[in-house]
Formats: sequence, structure tokens, C-alpha cells
Amino acid sequence: MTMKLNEFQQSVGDAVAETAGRKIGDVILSLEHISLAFGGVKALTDISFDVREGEIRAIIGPNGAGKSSMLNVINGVYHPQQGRIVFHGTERRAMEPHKAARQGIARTFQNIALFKGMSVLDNLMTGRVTKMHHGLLTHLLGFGPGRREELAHRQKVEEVIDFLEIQHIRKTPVGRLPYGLQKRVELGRALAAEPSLLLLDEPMAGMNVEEKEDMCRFILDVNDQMGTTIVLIEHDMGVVMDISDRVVVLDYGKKIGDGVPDDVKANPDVIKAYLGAGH
Amino acid sequence: MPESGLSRQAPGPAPDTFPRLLAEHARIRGERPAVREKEFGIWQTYTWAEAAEQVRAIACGLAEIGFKRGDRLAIIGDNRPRLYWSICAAQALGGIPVPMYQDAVAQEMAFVMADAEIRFAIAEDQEQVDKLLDVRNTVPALAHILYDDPRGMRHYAQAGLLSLDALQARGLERVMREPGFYDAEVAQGSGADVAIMLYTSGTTGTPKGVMLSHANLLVTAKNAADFDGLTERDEILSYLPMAWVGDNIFSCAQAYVTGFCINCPESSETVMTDLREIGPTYYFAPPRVFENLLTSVMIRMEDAGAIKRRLFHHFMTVAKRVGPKILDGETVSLLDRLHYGLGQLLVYGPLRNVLGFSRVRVGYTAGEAIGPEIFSFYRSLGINLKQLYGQTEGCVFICMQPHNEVFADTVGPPAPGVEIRIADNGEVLYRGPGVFQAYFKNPESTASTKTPEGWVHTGDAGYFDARGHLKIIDRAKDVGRLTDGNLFAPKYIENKLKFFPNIKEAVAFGDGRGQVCAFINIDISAVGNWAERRNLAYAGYTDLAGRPEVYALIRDCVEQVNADLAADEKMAACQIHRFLILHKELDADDGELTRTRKVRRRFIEEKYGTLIEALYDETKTSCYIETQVKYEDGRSGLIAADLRIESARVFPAAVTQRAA
Amino acid sequence: MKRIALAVAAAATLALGSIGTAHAQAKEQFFPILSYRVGPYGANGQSLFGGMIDYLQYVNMKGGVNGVMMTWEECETEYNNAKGVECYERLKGKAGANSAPVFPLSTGISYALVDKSAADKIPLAMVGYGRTDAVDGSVFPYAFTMVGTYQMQATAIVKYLKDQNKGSLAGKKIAYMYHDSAYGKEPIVALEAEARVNKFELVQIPVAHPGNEQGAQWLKVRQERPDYVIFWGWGVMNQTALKAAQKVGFPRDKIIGSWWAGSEEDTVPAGEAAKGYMSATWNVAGKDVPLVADIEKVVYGAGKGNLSDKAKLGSVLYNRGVSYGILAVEAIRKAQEKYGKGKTMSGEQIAWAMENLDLNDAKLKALGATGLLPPIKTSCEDHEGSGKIKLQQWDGTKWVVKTDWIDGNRQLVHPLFKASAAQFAKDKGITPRDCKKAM
Amino acid sequence: MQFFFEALIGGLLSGVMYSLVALGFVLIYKASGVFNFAQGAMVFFAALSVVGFAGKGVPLPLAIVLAFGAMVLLGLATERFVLRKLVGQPPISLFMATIGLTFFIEGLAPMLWGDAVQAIDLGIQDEPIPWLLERFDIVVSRFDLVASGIAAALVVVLAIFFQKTRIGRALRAVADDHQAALSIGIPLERIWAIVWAVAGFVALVAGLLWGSRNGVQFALTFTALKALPVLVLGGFDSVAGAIVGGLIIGASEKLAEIYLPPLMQAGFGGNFGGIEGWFPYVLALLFLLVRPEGLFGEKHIDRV
Amino acid sequence: MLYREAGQFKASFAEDMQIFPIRQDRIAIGLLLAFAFLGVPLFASEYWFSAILIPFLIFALAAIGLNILTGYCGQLSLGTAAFMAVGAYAAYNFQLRVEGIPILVSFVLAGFTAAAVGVLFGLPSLRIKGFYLAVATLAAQFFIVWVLTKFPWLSNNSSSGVISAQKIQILGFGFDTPVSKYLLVLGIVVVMALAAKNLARSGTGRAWMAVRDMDVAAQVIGIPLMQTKLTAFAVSSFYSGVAGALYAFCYLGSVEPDGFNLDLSFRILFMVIIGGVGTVLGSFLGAAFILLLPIFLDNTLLPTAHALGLPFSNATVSHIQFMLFGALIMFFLIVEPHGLARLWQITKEKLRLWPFPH
Repeated sequence: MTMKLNEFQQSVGDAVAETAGRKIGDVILSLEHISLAFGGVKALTDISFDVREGEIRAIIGPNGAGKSSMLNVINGVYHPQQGRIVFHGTERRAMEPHKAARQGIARTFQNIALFKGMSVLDNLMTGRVTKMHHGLLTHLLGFGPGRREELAHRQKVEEVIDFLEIQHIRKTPVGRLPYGLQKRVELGRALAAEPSLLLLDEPMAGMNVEEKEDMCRFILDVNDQMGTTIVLIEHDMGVVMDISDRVVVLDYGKKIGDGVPDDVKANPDVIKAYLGAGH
Repeated sequence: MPESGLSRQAPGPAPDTFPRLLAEHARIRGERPAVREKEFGIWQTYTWAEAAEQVRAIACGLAEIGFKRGDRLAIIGDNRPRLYWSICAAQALGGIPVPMYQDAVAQEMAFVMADAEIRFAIAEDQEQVDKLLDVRNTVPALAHILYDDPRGMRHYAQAGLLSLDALQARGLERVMREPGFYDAEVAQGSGADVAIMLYTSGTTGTPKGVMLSHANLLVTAKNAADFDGLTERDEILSYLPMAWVGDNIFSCAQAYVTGFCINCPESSETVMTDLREIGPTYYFAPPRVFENLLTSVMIRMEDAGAIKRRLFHHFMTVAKRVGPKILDGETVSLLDRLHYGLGQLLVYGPLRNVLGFSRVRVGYTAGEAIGPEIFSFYRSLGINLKQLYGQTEGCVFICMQPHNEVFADTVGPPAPGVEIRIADNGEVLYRGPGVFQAYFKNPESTASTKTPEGWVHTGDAGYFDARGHLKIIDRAKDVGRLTDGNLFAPKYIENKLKFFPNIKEAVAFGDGRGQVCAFINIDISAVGNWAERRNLAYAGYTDLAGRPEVYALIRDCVEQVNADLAADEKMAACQIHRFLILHKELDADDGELTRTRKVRRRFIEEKYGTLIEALYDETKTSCYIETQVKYEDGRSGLIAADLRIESARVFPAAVTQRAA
Repeated sequence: MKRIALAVAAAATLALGSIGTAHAQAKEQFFPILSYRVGPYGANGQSLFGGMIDYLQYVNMKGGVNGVMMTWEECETEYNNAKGVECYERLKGKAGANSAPVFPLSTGISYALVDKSAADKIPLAMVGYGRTDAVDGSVFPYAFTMVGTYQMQATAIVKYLKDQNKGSLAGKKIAYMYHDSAYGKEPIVALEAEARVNKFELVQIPVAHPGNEQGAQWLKVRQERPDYVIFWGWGVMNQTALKAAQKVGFPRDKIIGSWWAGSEEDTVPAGEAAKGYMSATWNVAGKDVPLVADIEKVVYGAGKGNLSDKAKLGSVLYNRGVSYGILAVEAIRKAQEKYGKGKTMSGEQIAWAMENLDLNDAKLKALGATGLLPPIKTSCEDHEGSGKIKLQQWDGTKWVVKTDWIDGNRQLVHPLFKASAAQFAKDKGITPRDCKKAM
Repeated sequence: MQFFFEALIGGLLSGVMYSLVALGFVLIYKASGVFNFAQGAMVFFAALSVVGFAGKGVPLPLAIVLAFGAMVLLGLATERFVLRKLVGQPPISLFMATIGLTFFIEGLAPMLWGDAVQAIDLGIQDEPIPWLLERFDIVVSRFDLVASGIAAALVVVLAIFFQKTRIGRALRAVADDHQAALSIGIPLERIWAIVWAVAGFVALVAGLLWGSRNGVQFALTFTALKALPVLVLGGFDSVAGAIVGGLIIGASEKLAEIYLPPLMQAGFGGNFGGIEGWFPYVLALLFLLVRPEGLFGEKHIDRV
Repeated sequence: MLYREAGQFKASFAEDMQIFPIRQDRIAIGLLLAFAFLGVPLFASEYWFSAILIPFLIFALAAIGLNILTGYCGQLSLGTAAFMAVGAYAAYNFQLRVEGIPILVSFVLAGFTAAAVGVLFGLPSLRIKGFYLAVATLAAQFFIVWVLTKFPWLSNNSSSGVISAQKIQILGFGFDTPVSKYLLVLGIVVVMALAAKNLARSGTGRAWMAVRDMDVAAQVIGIPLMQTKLTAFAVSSFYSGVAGALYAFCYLGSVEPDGFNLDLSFRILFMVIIGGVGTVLGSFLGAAFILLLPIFLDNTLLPTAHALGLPFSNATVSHIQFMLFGALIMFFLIVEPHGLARLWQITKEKLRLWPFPH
């Protein structure tokens, strides 16, 4: 098992090396002094960090550190009591999640949140909702502009399907898929939106080594080939350190570290709070 | 000459090369589909006119990077439209395409690359490119590597790498710059030019490049197409390796001759679904495919409810009785006809449909003997499955069965335009329009295979039966004799064994020995299913193969074969006395089978010498063996097992009285 | 599962396939009976349809109508309009052209059948319920609001109250508590008119269906403190009202129910609370009516009775069912007189008879039904034919008739019907018949 | 003003009757997450059984005991043949199943006991208490008071049952967390069977009171409709909510029925009585908009 | 078994995403429609038209309406009948009050009126979910019926509150026979069913299903919850409204508010559940089942009982009907919670794979 893990990390390392040529740009998302509480329980306290265009940014921390809450703040599911969020130059604090989606933020969930009653294809098509503009009345007809739009977007979705190599399950209801594939489909749904910022909440949780390796490659490919900025939460430290450009470390809702993986690894607070405990 | 492009009038004589035929189709059936490929969930369709444009772009692109007349272009990959077009593009420039087996490992490729002095190669995807880059270490001549699918290729910085997209873009520039270039190149070609070079893996020796001319391919293809009445409305699934002559005949030559549409599956895993979607009208598969299919039909039917199963078996009995007769247009009683008609509705029609054979008008199988049971199964369903006999050296068609003259044990009379002669030693020789030009850079082999009069040695032993059909017994060199002087035709015995669904592979020994013994490979899916239904737990092939229950099952089959052989006076001596079930499946990766899955007899005899000795050592009831195996990912491992050897009952010959 | 589904489907096909075969036998008169024996009003249906069927049985046992035997088939409507229509269509198919009158016994169903029955030429008998403007036969040739309408009933009750108060209701306060549906709303216009004429104050208190909780309404009564409550309830609403009245201490003898709120089914469950409660009726209860006594003897004697609970024999609703039977059978008899004795009558012929029915005292006496129901004489202009009620009172164990026949305010009410029917004719594009020529 | 109090008291007292039915819903919902629409039909079945047994000459107390037995049987059968087979289905399926059960009971009860309208005489007259009437001119029904007393007693009994008995504690454990209940070794199926039996008992009490108040008949099944807004208001899983909700609904609907229609009449003309049918629902709905989880329901946060 | 899919390949997304991708299905639907439009009028009896076919189609339409809301969008509603009532009364009033308005326009306007009311009562769905919402829709059920009862203007001051639907005339052709009404209803239902199917397989339908399956995720990928839910309420009510109008004009002829009671709402809900949640086909199957089952029992139970010599009265038969009805519903939920449509789907899969079992 350990052998395999090493091999795996080795291969991930190779993949990173392959993508060495990509470009990291300016800050596209900055979070400033974010505080969030649920009825007196503080989930996040005065957290600031930024995300640069084209980078892979990881958020790590022990369970209950507030990582998912952080993502929920970014895409508008939670509304922080304090602080400001600047995305692509526009400032906001509270925002409906669907508006965040329209601004180009897509995400996956820790516990798979696919639409169980729909096929893989429909899930991905749903992912394109922000790109589709025709409404009810054109949809009624079964021909005309509404239909044409559907067909055009099917092409885009097929490209995602091709990219993620899930052709064989295209028309399978997602409920029938094994866990690993569901995770991949969920990534596909987020990709279908052609996001500029992709939030991944533990994309590799519960996967075996092979599936993790696949998922890692997909994440790197997304970042590399589509130039998508990625913020991810992940428990597997090896993976995080290998694939991310910069890492934010949270503990009990507070930021205790931020920087490139090597710096974070060396940060005594981080070691104490997290790494030390696990390794 | 008027400016090309403007002039689209038919040239005087019938087009005699592939590029000219392509232009012809683009002109007269430009809007009809030429190629379909399952991609992005649908069958992307390209018309003949589009195909012609694509070929033009590729050809001009190739010319741009320095491809010259006589250059050879290696093509490695699954059946993809652009790979097919590349073949034609190379031909248009007077080059010689050399398709190669996509599952070959780098070392195997290197030999062909070096032998054919290849400078240009087109690979399907990253995987093949990686192999070619590997090959380039030993074959430095390989200067240009083109690839179809750019996925994962972004960061490849090696020299000489170019995507087909880029190549075509450059080709289009050339077209703009020099509009007449392509047509002029095509005009320079002639029917006698070498159109393609195919490497035969051969059962022994190193691969040889068989050079076939445009005329070889096109005339043979046309004869065969006329023979079966193929038209532009036919559909074919192109799923066999492009390096195999059959695919070149079916997917290229015959398509170019008749203008029908070829369909490329999404991937090798989806062939069965794709087959079902397309529902080809013209279909070729080696016997093994039909065999596996029948096995899976039987297995799946085992899981059906009792009523459905009984229905199935009932109607299959009816079909066996009357189906082939109806197919051959013989008279059948009205009652039987109605009975069959009902079966058509309830069983045959649906079965053909789920197998994807609903629309098959002409189906062929060849390469090996097909089990009569298997053969008649498909025919009784109403599928017009026929046999042919062919070789790379003869552009496939040597013998083919005409409609209504279809027998399981023959391969039919000579194909149109082909002459056949049986040599004194029983070897079959042929002569005809498809006979190859020569082996590439190998005059000795050419001379030993092809007589100055144009007769080609097939290496197969056979004879014509009373109906004028050729009957192939075995490889001429494999036919041997037992010590008592009786004839020993191993393939004949092995085929009989393999006709049982539970037996996947068999190797019979007996030449120069006193009696016949055999290795058996069980069919893991059939036997595994059988075991599951009996709640027999097993840990894998090796475990299952060693089970006494399985031995009993197989012994039953062997004894049935023996009974069968005993009925034939000449073959009675070939009954199998002892056998064992091998601990591993014979595998092409381990060199035990050819890439076309034929048994490499000599190799096996060497590799498993100890087992053979044990078989002939009556005192032994088991034998220990360790075997190296190669896994799919390239790693190796060891399989060890103590193999049980069992005896089978033999029967007295039917006619001759034997001493008790 | 699939097999079950298939079997069900196959059986359904068979069953539905059997529908539509006409009962064309000679010497029989077929009654499509849209009955309800379950659901909220099932208890009422048991008595009503029991009485009607018992009477038809009785007629048959007495030799039929000039030898023509009564046959019938029941279809359960559950008092549901859609089911009622389905039943009607189904039984219509069985009746063919020779259908006896249909008694839907539900205001909702009868509304839904008015058009259909006219198109099918099947007389629709709405005896004591249903579309009241169908009194005007010129617009509704096949709909018969016989014996009495709600409006006539309401005005008759007002008349009774007036008599009780020495001929004047001026300054009195009368509450009208009603089931908030077509049934309860129909009398409002008439009552409002009466209030204007007689100068009493009318307080309307609607009760929402089904009326099983009336605390608020009776509190309202407490608040308003009316002199009388005219009560238009149905089913569970009735006994609930009596109990609620008891709860707020409103005297039951000041509550006067409609004829659908005056049966044993209403009072028995209310127990003590019902004692003294008054109600209108157009048929009397009790087994002392000779006909009812005879039915018990003949039909139940032979074990052919329809009631599962024989205690219902002679109850208000049972006797009303018998009255329905009488009306239908007498119409058939009348039709035979005109169109041929001993023959099966068509719906059209029976409709004529229903429009020309004359059940006078002599006839009723001959039937043994004296006092059971009022004399009835119908015509094209007047499908009602009577409009008389009696008042009865619950003495704790049985209904006791308190008055003789009281006539409704015909001059006030009938013009309202005329106007309403004219409006209907206009809406539906019907040209009214000329009643002068109808004979 | 004294009339207002009278209406208020009357409303509160009839609200208790609603609570009684709502209580049955709450019990089952709490323990098994099933929204048991058949509670109304169970009330009907219980009352009809009592009358039925009594009609066969069985003395009333014994008839009540027998009817309780029938209710337990019905509950067990429901749990065994319906709900157990639906474990793991979405709540809406379970809800639909109980509607099916409603139909089943509506057919079964009259088939067993006949569908005549009958009375139950518990020996308490539903009459105004004389001295209140005389002293304050306020009508308060003796029956309603007794019924409230019985309902209060029932709540106390249930509370004791839940707090003090082993089974009761187990029930609460189940209500709190199915997994936890399983892990401490309580057979879930037995718990559900008990819950259904208890709900049957509550239905019996409700049936007796409603039946003796309004007669035993089909319309008793409609009592379920009265209980629904109570539930919404009080929260599906709160016993206290059922009681308080019942009181609120009872009082407000009576007051609304008395005071609202005249106002509306003034506004629109015409007669606007009979708002009782919808008023509780609209009230509950408006309330929900403010507090989606009901008065005493637990607040639920969506975690993502 | 009858499916011959080999060779039915899709060369474009349009072909792949059509309503019936399998040719045999298209043929079957074509034949079915031809039969419904041409065959049925030739030999169905009046009983079939008036008592079975017309109500079947109307209920199927109402069931589609509810299915859109409950099946596709996951919002449980118990108030369908009320929206039908709105449609019926609206159509009546448009006919009554707008001079010369074409009947079909009235139907459409009736649908829009119902849609508007539906949106109004859909507003709470933004705050509340599940059973709470179901109970809230009961408010609509009771309130709407009450309003229709209480405002005499709505029933043209009819003393009884009952409305009698006007004559149906389209382009001078009177639809007054059962056959012609059947054809009218069939035409409307077919068009609307097709539209529903189109909606379901479009972005609108996917948004509904996304909200149904996981509303938080739906929001996060960019689906506005409010708009989506209200659209579902609007479309659903539109369908119910038109069904209500047809119910009044083509089926019963005269209706009263009480006819649109909770019972009717439940029946339609049953149709959806038994037929199959989230399928248009299921709405038809469910409508057929719920409508035909009692008729079937009516027609078989009594003769069977008599044949067996059991002393069954009509009342007993009705009771047994109730029990069977309830039992069947429970049975279905246990055996096939996805309804008849799923059964058909399974059967179809089997037929496609025939003779193989899987």
C-alpha cells in the first residue's frame, strides 16, 4: 500500500512537472477579513487570502476548521457577517449562489450533490445553465431557437464528456454509478459551466489510489488546458502539497498559514495544528 | 490541361487508383456518406466530397513536410477516419502507406519501421506517439511523427512532432498556393503502382512486407463486390486492425470501388454497441468473434426465465432444421415456414437485432475453420454468413462461397478471376489479379512463395470436394503422421475441440508419436458461468482450470470428440488419449499465439516440453510447471501450478474391426 | 408484476367490453339507479334507494305494470359528480331507448345530467332536489323537479312560521343556516324576497362542506339570537348542528330543517340533542301508511327486501324512496295508458307521462299511499306539480307529523324559475317549447 | 365583550379536540418520520369499532377495550405489511401509502360495522353549564370541558409514558436518532409497532369524544383535515406544538368565523361565512412564512 | 421483442435528442395517435366517450400539470383541483363576459388565470418545503373553492352557484356530440402533452429536476430557485387550469366549486404516483388506472360475487372497492414506487433486449 502511494505521488509529481509551462496571473479573487457565524457559533474569524488567476490554491485544515464554510462564502451559499469579497474587481459580501455561478464560479461538493434522477448527460447539460439564454416559451416547442441552443450546448457538454472519459456512461442515471465516477461527473458538471474559478470540496475523498490518480490528472489538466483557476479543499496532504501552487491553512476558523507548499510544511503552527497530529 | 478544380469532368478510362476513385466518388456521390465515426456520442458523418477535401489537405500537408513519391508512411492506430484518409493521401502522392498493428509493442514496431525505412509516421494518439518516440531511439530515420488526437500532447516539445490539424492547415495553405498540385500528383499515379504495404506477421519467421498494387486491390475488390452485389447503400463497421489486409479490402478497396460507407467505432471497448447501432449490411468477422458471440448468447440465455429459455431452445431447434434451407431457397413445408415465421418474430429477429445483425445481407468469416454448430447457428437465424478463403498475398479473396452454396466444411469455389491448383503434396496454389507484387526487399521469400508463372503457395493443405468446393484441412507443414503411419491433422482435432463453448483453445500433439494427446484452455467466461451456477467458488483461471469438476466437464467434451473422430475411418487413430488443462490462457503477449490469435505450435512445444513429456508418460498423473507471463501493463510475473493429467475414453473405429 | 398487470388489463378489457349491451327484452322496464350507499351520505342512500327498490320489487310481485316487469341496476356514485356521470353513461347504454326515469339524488349530479338527459331523451327526476328552474318544462323538457322545490319549501316554512306568529313575522329575526353549496344557496333568493315582504330580518349563516364542525356558526346564532333557525343541512351537518345547538342552548323546536335535514339518520346520532327538532317533509314517516305496511308484508315476507337493516323500514327517507318508486311507476302506467298497455315505454313516452301526471287523492288511496305524499299534478309549465310540505317534529324516538300540507308561495317563487330558465335557455341557445302545443 | 370570551372559550375547547387528533399524527411522525394521513380514518375506525362492539351487546367499557385491541391490530398490520416494506423510500411515498391506508380503512370500517350513522353516549351531556350561563351569560359546554380534561389527562399519560417507561424512552431515542436507537439495541420494528399502537389509542380517545359529540360516521375521517393546520402551526414533531397549535387554531378560527365575514361583507357585499374551511390553513401558511419550521419544530440548516 | 434498433444510428445531436429516439416508438406513437384520432371515433360507444375517454384525457392533462410541479420540480401539491376550478370558472367567465371570444382563446386565458393564481400560492414554496408545503397547498385548495363559492359574480349570480358551460363553437362548428368533444379534448391534450414533454427535456425541465433532486446544488450551479419554482407552479397551474376548463366544458357541462374538492386533488395525485412521478407517460397511465380501476371493480366484483354465491350488496361492493383501491395504492408503492411508467420502462428495456434477460 505504501509502495503504491509513493508511486502514485511520484506520478503526480511527474504530472506537475509536465505542466510547468503554465502561467499564473494577477489576483482574481481576494477575501478580506471574512467573519462568519451561525447563531453565535463562529465558523470563520477574520480570514483574508487571495487567489491568482490560473493557480491551484488549496485550503487545508483539520475537520471543522471551516474549510467548507470558506467555499460556501466564496460562492454565496453563506453570507459572512463581516469582510469583503472582491472577485474580478467587483466587490460583494452577500450574494445569491446562482449569481455567483453567473459570474463564473463553479464548484463540487464534499458529499456528492448530483441530481440523482437525471442522466450524466442531463447533469452536465444542467451545468451549462448559466450559458443558456432561451426560456420557457421557446422550450415548449421542441424546435426553433430553444432547441437549437440545446443542440449547440450538447456539443460543449460532449467535449467535457470526452475530456473526462465518461462516454460509456453518458446516458446512465447518475444514481447507478459507482462513487468514483459520480465524483468525476460532478467535476464534469462544474466544468460544463466553463468557470473561471473552480471550487473543489474534497474532490478525492473516499477514492482509491487509482481513482485519486485519475482525479488528480483531471484537475491538473483542467488547470492546464482550460486555464481554470482552482481552489480546492483536500485531506490527502501528499496530493495537496504536490498539485497546489499555494496553500491556506485554517484551524478553528482562523488562518494559521498561507504560502507555497514548502513554506507551509515548515510553518510550526501548521505542524502543530495539523501536520504534526497526522504524521 | 484546364485549371484543376474547375474541371470536374470524368476522365476517359475508369479510375484505376484510390485517389482517382475518391475524386470520382466526390463527383458523382459527393453528398453520400463516406465515413462515419462515433465521436461525442453521435456518428459524425463525412461525405465523399468532404473526404476528398480532407485527403487533399493531408496530402498537401505531407508534401509540405517533405513527403515524396515512393516514401513510406507508417500508420498506427485504431480505425479512425483521418487515418484512412492518410492512407489515400499517401497514395495520392505516390507514397506507400504502411499500416501497423496498434497493439504492437515498441520493439515489434521498430523492426517494421527499420525494414520499411520509414521517415513519416501518423499515430492516433499520445499512447502511440509515446511508442514511436521510443522507437525513434533505434530507428533514427523516423523524422516526422504526426498525430490525430492532440489530447495530452500540449507539452510535447520533441522535434518532428506535428498534429494532423496543423498538417492539414499547412496542406490547405499549399492548396491555396498551388491549386493544381494535388491533382497533378494524382495524375502521375497508375494502377500498377504499389498502393499499400502490409506486414504479415506470419506463423513463423520475421514479418514480411507484402506489396499490393492499386490494381491488385481494386480489381479483386471489384470482383468480390460484384460477386455479392454490393452497392453504395451498404454499410460496414471498420473495427478490424488497419494493418490487416482484410480491413484494407473491406474498408478501403471495396468502399472505394462501390462507394459504400464505412463506420469507425468509438473505441475498441464499444465495438459491440457500435455494431448494434450501425447495423452493418456487410460484415466480416473471424470465426473466433462468432464463437465468442455464440458463447455469450448461450450464457445470457441461461440467465433468462424458464419460459423464455424454453421458447429460445424450441425455436432454435426449429431454426436449425429449416433456417438454412429457407436461406438457401430450398422448399420447406408451409407448416415449417409458419413455425419459422413465428420464431422469426419471437426469437430470430430480436436476436439478430440485439447482436446487431438485423441488416446484414452478406457476412463473411475466414481465417480458420469455423465450428459447424456455430456456423449453422448464425445461418439458421437467417444471417447470410458465408466462408471465404484468403491471404494477404492474394488480396484476401481466393475462394468464396456463393449464395445458396454454403457449407460449413468448405471454403467455396475459387473467387472470380482466381485459378487454383492442388500440388502433389496437397498444398493449395492460386493465381489471379490479386496476386501481390513482391515482398519488400526480400526477393528470396518472394521467389519461394510466388512462382514465375504467378502461382502462389498458400502453405495450406486441401482438396476440392465433389461440389467443386475447396476444403482446407490444415497447414501443409503441420499435417503429420503417427508412428503407426496414420494421418495426423492437429488443427482438425483442435477445431473439433474448440467447437465446444467451454474450450477456448486446444493444442494437439501426435506427429511422430504413438497416440494423440492435447492441451486444453478452458473458456473462462463459459466455464466460470457454469461454475457460478453450481456455486463453485474459484479464485481465477488457474484455480478453476485445476478443479476436478472442470476436468470432468472437459473430459466429457474430449470423449465426444473421440466418438466423433472414431466415426471417421481416416481420423479414428487421432483420438485423444490423454489431456491436460493448461494453468494459463495462451496469450499473444507471451508469444504463444499470433496477433491474429493463431496457435504458435512450435513455440508451445518448446515452452511446455515438460508438459508434453508428462502427457506421454503414462506413469504420471500430474506435472508441476512454472511459467513466466507478461501482464497488460508490461510487467512480468510467474504462474506456478501442479497440472493434473487425465485420460479420456477412446472408441473403436466405426468400420475397421480392431483387436479387442 | 408484469403478469399481474397484464391480467388486470385483460380482465379490464373484458369487463369494459361487456358494457353497452342493451337490455332490449320485451315486457320489461329498465331503471338505471344511480345510488350511493357508501361515503359521507351512504347512510341516507341506504334508506332512500332501499325504499325505491323495495317498491319496484313490490310492483313486480303484484304483477308489474300491466304485465310489464320493472328491472333495475344500481351503480354506486358515492355522491360524486364524475362518478355519477360515469354511472349514468354506463346504465344508459344498458337501458337503450327504453329507460325509466333516472333519480340521481344529488344536486350536483343532476346538474351535470340536465343537458345529457335532454340529449338522450331520458327523463331526469329531481324529486325534492336538483335544478329548481327545471320547473319550467318549456326549457327543460326532460328534467322534472317534481313534488317540491327548495324555494317552495322555504316559503312554505316561512308560511308556517307566520302562522305560528299569528300571521305576522314583522320584526322577527330568522337565521338561515345552510350547506354552502347549490343545495343550500337555492332558497336564498326566495327567503330574501319573503323577508322583504314579511318584514323580518334574515341572517345568513353558511356552513362549509362537510359541516362536521359548527361551533362558530352556533356561536354566531348565540350572538344574533334569532327567533328561528331555518336549517338547510345534509348528512353529517345535520346531527352536528343539533349537537351544537344543544351546546349553545338554542331551543331545538325553534330550528326548522329542510326535508333533507329531517330524517332518522340525522336525529338518532344526535341523541337527546335532537328532541323537539322540527323539519319540513313532503312525505311522512312510519309504517302505518298502508302501502309501507304491505311492502313489509309482501316483499320482506318473501325475503326479497333490499334493506340490510330492516329497522330503516318506514323511516322518512325509506318512505321517500317508496314515493320515488310511486312517481316513476305511475308515470310508466300513465304512459302505457297513452301509448299502449303492456308495452315497454320509451324515455320520451315516460317524459310525456311525467309532464301529464295527475296523482290525485283517489289514486293515492288506491295505491295505499294516502298521506304518504301530497297530490301531484304536473304540466308543461309546471314540472313541480305540488310544492306542499308538512312539518314534523322529532319526539326523541320518532318523527311526528305536526301539520297538514302547507303550500309554498307559488306567486313569489315560480316567476323566479321562469326568469332563471329563460336565462339558461339564452346561455345554452335553447329555443323553449311552446307549452300550449306540448299536449 | 362577554360574547368574545364565550367565543374564545368555545374556540379553545374545540381546539383541544383538534389537538387530540393532531397528537396521533405527531406521535407517528416523531417516531418514524411518517406523515400518517390515515390518522383521521383511524379515528373513524376506532369510533365505529366501539359502536360496533356496543351494538353487539357488549357493555361500553368492554367495547372500548375491544376497540383498542382492534386499533392495536390495525396498527401492527400497517406496520408489518406496509411501512416495513417501505423502509428507505422517500417520505412522500410513505405519505402516499398512508393515503392508501385511509382508503383501505374507509372501506374496511363500514364493511365490518355497517355504515349507519350511530351515536356514542358517554353519559356526558353536551349542554351549557347552567351557572355560567346564568351568572355571566356565557355558554361553556360541559362536554367540552370534560373532553379537555380527558385530553389533558391523555397528554399527561403520554408524557409519563415517554419519560418514565423503558419503552417510552426508547421511543424518544428513536425519534432523536434512528441510528443511535439501533446501536443501543432497540429493535426499530418493535418500536414502530408500539408507536402505531399508541397512535391507535389516541385515535380511539379522539374517536370516542368526536363520535359522541358529532355522531359516529364517515365524516369523522375529515377530522384529519382539521388537524393538519394544527400540525403545521405546532410543528410535525412536537407534542406541545400539537396542543398549543390546536388551541390557537380552534380559538382563531371561531373568532374569525364570527368577526371576519361581517367585515368582508362590509367590504365586498354578499355573504362570506364559512371561512372555517380555509382560515386555519391560511393562518398556518402565513405563520409558516414567518417561521418555516413551525412553532415548536426544530430548525433545520442545510449543510453542503 | 418488436424493437429492431440495429441500424438506427444517430448522426446528429438533433436525432439523438429527439423525443422518441427509437424508430419503433415513433411508429407506435404515430399509430396510436392515428388510432385515437381516426380509429376510436369509428367504433367507440357514447359511454366510452362520455364516461371514459374524455375524462381520461382531461385527468391525464391535470396529472401532467401536477406531475410538472410534483414529479419534475419536487413540490408536493394537494391543491390541483382548486387550480382546475380556477380554470373552469375563468373559461366560463371569459366566454360570458367577452363578446365573441373564441373558445380556445378562453381556454388559454383560463390557463393563464390559473397560472397566475398558481404563482401566488407558489410563493410560500420559497420558504417552506415538503409536508409543510403540502399542507400549505391545502390552503389554496380550500381558499380557492371558498372564493368561487362566495363571489356570486364568478358564477354569474347563479342562485345555486353552479355554472353551466357555454356551447363550444370553433369556426362555426359546434362541438356538442361526445365524439366531437372527444376529438377537441384529444387535440388539446396531445398538443399540451407534447409541449410538456418538450419542456421536460429542455433547460426548463432540467432546472426543475435539479431543484427537485438537490436544491442547494441547483442554486450553486446557477439556477435561480425562486424563478424555477414559480415557473413550475405557473406551468403546472396552467395545465391544471386548462384541464379544469375542459372538465367543465367538455366533460360535465356544469360544475360547482365543491366538485373541485380535495378528493379530486387526491385522485390526481394518485394518478401521478401510480402512473409514475416525473414522466409524462405516467400521467396517462396513472389517469387510466385510477379512472378505470373503480369502473372495472364495479363491473366485475358484483357478478363475481354473485357467481360465487356471496351475499354481496352494492354497499359491500363499494366498501371492497375502497379497500382494494387503498390496498392497490399501498401495493404499488411497495412493489413499484416509480409507478406504471417505470413498469413500462422495464418492460420496454426487456423488449429491447429480448430474448436476453439483461
